[in-house]
Amino acid sequence: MVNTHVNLSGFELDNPVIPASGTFGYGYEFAELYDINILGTFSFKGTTRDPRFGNPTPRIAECASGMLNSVGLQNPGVDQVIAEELPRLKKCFRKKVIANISGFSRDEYVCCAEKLAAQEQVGLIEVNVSCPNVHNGGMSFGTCPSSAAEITRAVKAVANHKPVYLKLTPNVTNVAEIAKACEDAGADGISLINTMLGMRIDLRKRKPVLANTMGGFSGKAVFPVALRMVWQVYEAVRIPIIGMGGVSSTEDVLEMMFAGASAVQIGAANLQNPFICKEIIEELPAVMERLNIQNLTDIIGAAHS
Amino acid sequence: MVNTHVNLSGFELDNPVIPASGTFGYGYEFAELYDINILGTFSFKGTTRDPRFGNPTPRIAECASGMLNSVGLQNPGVDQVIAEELPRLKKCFRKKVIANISGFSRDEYVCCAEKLAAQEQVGLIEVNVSCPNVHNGGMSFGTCPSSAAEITRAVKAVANHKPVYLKLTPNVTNVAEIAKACEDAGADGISLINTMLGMRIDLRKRKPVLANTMGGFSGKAVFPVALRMVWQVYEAVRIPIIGMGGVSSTEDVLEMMFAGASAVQIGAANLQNPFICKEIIEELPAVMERLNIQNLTDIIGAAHS
Amino acid sequence: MAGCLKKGLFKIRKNRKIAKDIYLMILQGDTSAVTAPGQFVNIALNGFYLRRPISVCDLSGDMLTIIYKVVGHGTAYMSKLEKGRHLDLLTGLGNGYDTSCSGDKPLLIGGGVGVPPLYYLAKKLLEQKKHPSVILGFNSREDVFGEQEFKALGLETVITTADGSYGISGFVTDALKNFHNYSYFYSCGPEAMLKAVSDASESSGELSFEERMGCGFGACMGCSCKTKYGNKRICKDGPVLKKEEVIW
Amino acid sequence: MAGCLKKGLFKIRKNRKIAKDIYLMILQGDTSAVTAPGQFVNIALNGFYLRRPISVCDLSGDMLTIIYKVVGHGTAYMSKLEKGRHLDLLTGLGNGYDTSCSGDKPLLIGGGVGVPPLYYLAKKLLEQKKHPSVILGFNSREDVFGEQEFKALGLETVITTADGSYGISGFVTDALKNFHNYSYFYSCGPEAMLKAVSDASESSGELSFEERMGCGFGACMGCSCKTKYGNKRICKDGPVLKKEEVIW
Ligand SMILES: Cc1cc2nc3c(=O)[nH]c(=O)nc-3n(C[C@H](O)[C@H](O)[C@H](O)COP(=O)(O)OP(=O)(O)OC[C@H]3O[C@@H](n4cnc5c(N)ncnc54)[C@H](O)[C@@H]3O)c2cc1C
Ligand SMILES: Cc1cc2nc3c(=O)[nH]c(=O)nc-3n(C[C@H](O)[C@H](O)[C@H](O)COP(=O)(O)OP(=O)(O)OC[C@H]3O[C@@H](n4cnc5c(N)ncnc54)[C@H](O)[C@@H]3O)c2cc1C
Ligand SMILES: Cc1cc2nc3c(=O)[nH]c(=O)nc-3n(C[C@H](O)[C@H](O)[C@H](O)COP(=O)(O)O)c2cc1C
Ligand SMILES: Cc1cc2nc3c(=O)[nH]c(=O)nc-3n(C[C@H](O)[C@H](O)[C@H](O)COP(=O)(O)O)c2cc1C
Ligand code: FES
Ligand code: FES
Repeated sequence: MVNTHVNLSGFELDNPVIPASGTFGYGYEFAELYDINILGTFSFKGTTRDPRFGNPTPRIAECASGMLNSVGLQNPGVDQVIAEELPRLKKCFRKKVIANISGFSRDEYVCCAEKLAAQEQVGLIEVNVSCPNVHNGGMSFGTCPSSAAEITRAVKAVANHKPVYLKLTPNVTNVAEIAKACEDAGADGISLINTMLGMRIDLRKRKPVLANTMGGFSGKAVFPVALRMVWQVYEAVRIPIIGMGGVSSTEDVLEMMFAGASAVQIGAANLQNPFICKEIIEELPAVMERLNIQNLTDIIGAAHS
Repeated sequence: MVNTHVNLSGFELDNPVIPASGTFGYGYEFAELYDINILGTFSFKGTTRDPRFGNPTPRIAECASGMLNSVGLQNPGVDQVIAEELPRLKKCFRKKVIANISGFSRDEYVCCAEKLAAQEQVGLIEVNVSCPNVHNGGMSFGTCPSSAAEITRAVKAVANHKPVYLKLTPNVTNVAEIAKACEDAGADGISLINTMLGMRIDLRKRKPVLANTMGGFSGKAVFPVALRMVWQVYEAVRIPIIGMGGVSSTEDVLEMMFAGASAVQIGAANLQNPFICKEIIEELPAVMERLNIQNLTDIIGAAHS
Repeated sequence: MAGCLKKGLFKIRKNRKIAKDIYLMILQGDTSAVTAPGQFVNIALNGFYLRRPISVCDLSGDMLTIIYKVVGHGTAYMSKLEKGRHLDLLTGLGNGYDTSCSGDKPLLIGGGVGVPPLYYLAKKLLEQKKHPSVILGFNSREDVFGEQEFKALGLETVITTADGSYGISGFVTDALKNFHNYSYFYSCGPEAMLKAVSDASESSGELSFEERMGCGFGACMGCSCKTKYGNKRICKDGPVLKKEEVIW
Repeated sequence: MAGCLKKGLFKIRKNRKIAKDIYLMILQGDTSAVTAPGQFVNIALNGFYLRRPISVCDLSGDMLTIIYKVVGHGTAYMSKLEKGRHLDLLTGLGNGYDTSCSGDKPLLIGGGVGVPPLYYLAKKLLEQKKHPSVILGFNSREDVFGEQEFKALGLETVITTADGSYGISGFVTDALKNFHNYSYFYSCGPEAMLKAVSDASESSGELSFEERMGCGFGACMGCSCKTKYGNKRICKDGPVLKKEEVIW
C-alpha cells in the first residue's frame, strides 16, 4: 500500500489534493456531488473584510487550454463567512479548511486573519497578496518583496499559531526573491501560483471580452510557468510549498511534487469537471505504484539534483 | 478591396504577417515550401557575435497548447550570417528582412547591430534583450528598465538609421515600464513577447525534460498574456509595436492589432504547420471583410477606449 | 427546485440544421438530473476549455433535445459532429421555470435561440392542464423555427419577424400588445427583448438570462448579477429570475 | 537526397496491434514526398501541440505503413484511432538511408521500434539486387515483431531477445559477432544499441537517431547534434548519420 499522506507545517493531510480558492466556493456546492471529506482539504473562496460583489460581467473568457476570470473577489465578507458559511460547511466537512484571505490594505488582512484564525475549523491561513494595494498606487502587495514581507509579519502576529502561507502572484520578475522575503518575515509556507494577468478581445464588439478589460488566466495552459516557479521557489526557501496552476491530472500533481510542492491545489479544472479532485484522489495510488513511489513525501523536490 | 498594408517606422509591409525569430531559420527552408515573398517580412534566427551551438538536447518539450524550447540561440555568428545566409536568402526573398540580434554584453549587441545595419537586405533591427547579461549576475537585460535603455542607446548609435525595435521578455513585473524606458532611450518600436520561462518534468526519469532544466514557453497557450502585454505597452508608448505570442490564426492577428500591434509575428505555429503564415495571409482579406475592416491600420489599438 | 447535477456521456442521435445557422440535436443518456423546464446542460467540446451552456428544449425518457445557433467556434464545432459520437454533459443545471406560478393562461414569449426552452415548458404546462399561448420573435423568415412544433401542441402561436418577412412585422412586444388577460408570462431571449417584455407585460412573470459562464454550477462566481433580493448566480440561482426581482 | 516536404491528409486504412504495445497503421494519401527509406513522417494529433515523428516502415503506391510503440499519451491516442479517420501528416522528412553505399551484402540491425524503417530499406535494397541480412533485437518474446515479414522477403533474419525468451539470448551485438564479410551496415534503435553496434561493426555503416523535435523539418534547431562534420539537425540533416561522423 502506498502512502499518500503529506504535511503542511503540522497540518496533516490524507492526500495532497486541495481544490484551490475561488473554484470551490465554501465547499458545500461540491458536497452535493461527492463526499468532500476525501479531499486533503480545500481552500475557500478569497474572503475580505467587507462583503464584495466584485467586478461587472462578463467576468469569464475562454483561452486555448485555459480561461480568464475577473470575478474580483466576490464574497460575503469575513463576518458572514464565520456566521453562515463555516457552520454550513461543518455539516458536510469534518476536516479543517484553508482560509484564503485578501485585502486592499494591511489592516484588512489583519482583520480577516485574526477573525478566521480564531475559528476551530480553520487549519491554515492562505494570504492572497495578489490584490492591488490601495495605499501603494494599485501595484499588488505580492509584486514587491518588502510589502509581501510586511503583510506576512502582520498576519503572523494575529494568526493564533496557525500556519500562515503566502499565496504569490506569478506576474513578477523574480518570484523566488519574494518567496524568500516572506520566509524571512516568518511565513510558514508559500502557495503559488495565483492567476497570470491576461486578456482577450471580442472581434465583433472590438472591445475586451471582460468588462474589467484584464483578468486572471489559469488552467492547463499555465502549468509550465507554475511548475517553473515552484521549482525556483523550492530552491530559494526551506518552508513547504503548495503548488498550483494548471494542474488537471494525477501526473500533473506528481510533476508539481517532484518540482518541490508538498501539496497541490487544483483550480480551473474543477470548473470543467466538478469531479476532477475525486478522480485524481482515486487514481493516485495506482499511478504511484506504476511509478514506483511508495511514500509521496519522498518525491517532494526529488527532481532537483 | 481591403487594404492590408502596415508600416513599421517607415518599413512598409504588404501585410502584417511576420514569421518570428527562431522559427523560420534564415528563410530558405520555407522558401522550398512556398514563395516567401508573400510575407510581410520575417525575422531571422537570433544572431550573436560568435557562432553558438546552443544548449544540450533535449531542447524541446510539449505542453498543453504550447511548447518549451531551450535551443539557446544556436546560430553561425554574425559574420557567417552576412557571408553565407544573407546571400543565400537573397536568391529567394526580394524584401528586406528583420535582423534579430542577441548578446551577452553590450559590446556583442553593438557588434552585431553595426554589421547587420550595414546590410542592404536588412530593413529593421530587432534587439532581443531576453538573454542573460553576463556582466550583471545573469539577469537578462530586458528585466530592468535601465539596462534595456542602455542597450537601446548603444544599438541606436550604430544602426545606420535603420529602425531599431527592442524585443521584450514577458517575465517581468511591469513590461510597460521597460517599454517606456526603451522608447525614451530612442527605440523606434517594441516587439513583444519573447518566450515565457517554463519547465516540465519527466516522471519516468524524475528529472526535467529539458537538458537545460528550464526553457522558453510559447504557442497558443501564451496568447492571453501576450495580448495583455501588447495592450499595456500600447497605453504606455507612442512607438509601433510588433505583437506576438501564441498567434496561430487570422483572428489572433486581428486581436493583436486591436490591442495595439502594428504588425504581428508568428512563432511556434510555424513549427506545427509550416504553411500557417501563407494560410493566414490568404485568409486575411476575407476575414477583414466579414468584420468590416477596410484598412488594417484603422484597427491598430482600436479596442482601447 | 434544482436537484443535483449529473455528469455523463450522451450519444448523439440526431444533429441537423432546422433554420439558418440553427441546429437541432438529440442526445441520449442519463437525463434524470433534469427536473424542470428552463434548466440547461453544459457541454464539453474537444479542444475548447469551457463547456457550452445550452437550454433543454425537450425531454422524453433518455432522449434530450437541444436547439442551438452557430455563433462561434464552439457551436460551429458542434454543428459538425456526426451521430453516434458521444458528448460529455453536465445536466440538471439551473433553477428552471416555476410552473406552479403560471395560472391558467400563461404566455410564453421567446426570441431567437430563446425559443427552445419554452417548448419543454409548454409541454410541462400542458401536462398540468394549463393552456399557454406563444409569441416567437425572429429577425427574418429564414431564422424562424419551432412554429409547427408549438402549433402541434395545439397552442396559439404567433410569429414576429423584425424585417416583416414572415408573420407579424416587428418585435415580440408588437405582438404582445394584442394579448390581454394572460395569467403570467415566461420569457427567454436576448436581454434587450427581456427588458422590453418586462416593461410591456401586464402580469407577473419569469425571464431567463444568459451570461458567460465558468462552471455553470455555482462554484466560480463568474456569472453573478445583482437582484432586488441580493446577488445571484445566473447558473445556479437562475437562469430564470422573477420579473419583480430583476434590476435592469 | 531529401526532397521537399509535403503536408497532407491521410486516411487510416488499418490500425492494429501486432505485439506488446506495438501497433501497425496503414495510411492512404499523397506519398510522393517520400524519396528514401529511413525517412519519417510527422503526425499531428488532436489535443497535442507537437507532431509525432514516426519512420516510414513501408510504402507502396499511396499506402504508407508505420509501426509505432505506445510509450506515452500521444501514441496511446494513436492506438485508439479508428480506421476511416484522417490524420494530418508532414511527409518526406529526413535524409534517409543512402542505399548507394551498401555494397552487395549489407547488414540491417534494428532494435525495438528501430526495426520498422529497416523493412522499407530492405525492400529498396532488394530492388537494387542487393541481398541484406537482418538482425532484430527485442527485450522479450512478447515484444518481437517483423520476423515473418523480413523472412518473407527471403532474407536471413536473426532475432535476439535480452531475456533469452526467443531467438538468440542477448543483444544484437551478440548476434553481430557471428556475422562477417558484410559490406556495410544500416542500423536503427535506441542510442545505447547504436553505440554498441557502431563499436562492434567491422564495416562502415549508417545509424538512424532519435531526438525530441519541435518542427521536424529543419526550422527550429530543436534537434541539433554535433558531428565530426559540424552541427547537424537530426530532423533534416539526419536522422541517418554515417558511422564515421558520429561523436558519441
Ligand atoms: C443558460 C444558458 C442557456 C443557453 N441556451 C442556449 C440555447 O438553447 N441555444 C443556443 O443556441 N444558445 C444558448 N445559449 C448561448 C450559448 O451558450 C452560446 O451561444 C455558446 O456558448 C456560444 O459558443 P461559441 O463557442 O459558438 O461562441 P464563442 O463566442 O466562440 O464562445 C466563446 C465563449 O463565450 C461564451 N459565450 C458566447 N456567447 C455566449 C452567450 N450568448 N451566452 C453565454 N456565453 C456565451 C461561450 O460559452 C464560450 O465560453 C445559452 C446560454 C446560457 C448561459
Ligand atoms: C526520426 C524519428 C523516427 C521515429 N520513428 C519511430 C517509429 O517508427 N516507431 C515508434 O514507435 N517510434 C518512433 N519514434 C519515436 C516516437 O516519435 C516517440 O515514441 C513518440 O513521439 C512518443 O510520443 P508520446 O506522445 O507517446 O510520448 P510522450 O513522452 O508523451 O511525448 C511527449 C513528447 O516527447 C516526444 N518524444 C517522446 N519520446 C520520444 C522519442 N523517443 N524520440 C523523439 N521524441 C520523443 C514526443 O514526440 C512528444 O513531443 C521516432 C522518433 C524520431 C525522432
Ligand atoms: C474563477 C476563479 C476565482 C479565483 N478566486 C481566487 C480567490 O478568491 N483567491 C485566490 O487566492 N485565488 C483565486 N483564484 C486563483 C486560484 O486559486 C489559482 O491560484 C489559480 O487559478 C491557478 O490555478 P489553476 O490553473 O488550477 O486554476 C481564482 C481562480 C479562478 C479560476
Ligand atoms: C524554437 C524557438 C526558437 C526561438 N528563438 C528565438 C531567437 O533566436 N530570438 C528571439 O528573439 N526569439 C526567439 N524565439 C521566440 C519567438 O520569436 C517568439 O517571440 C515567441 O516564441 C513567442 O511567439 P509564439 O508563441 O508565436 O512562438 C524562439 C521561439 C522558439 C519557439
Ligand atoms: S458560472 Fe460559475 S458560478 Fe455561475
Ligand atoms: S526539430 Fe526543428 S530543426 Fe529539427
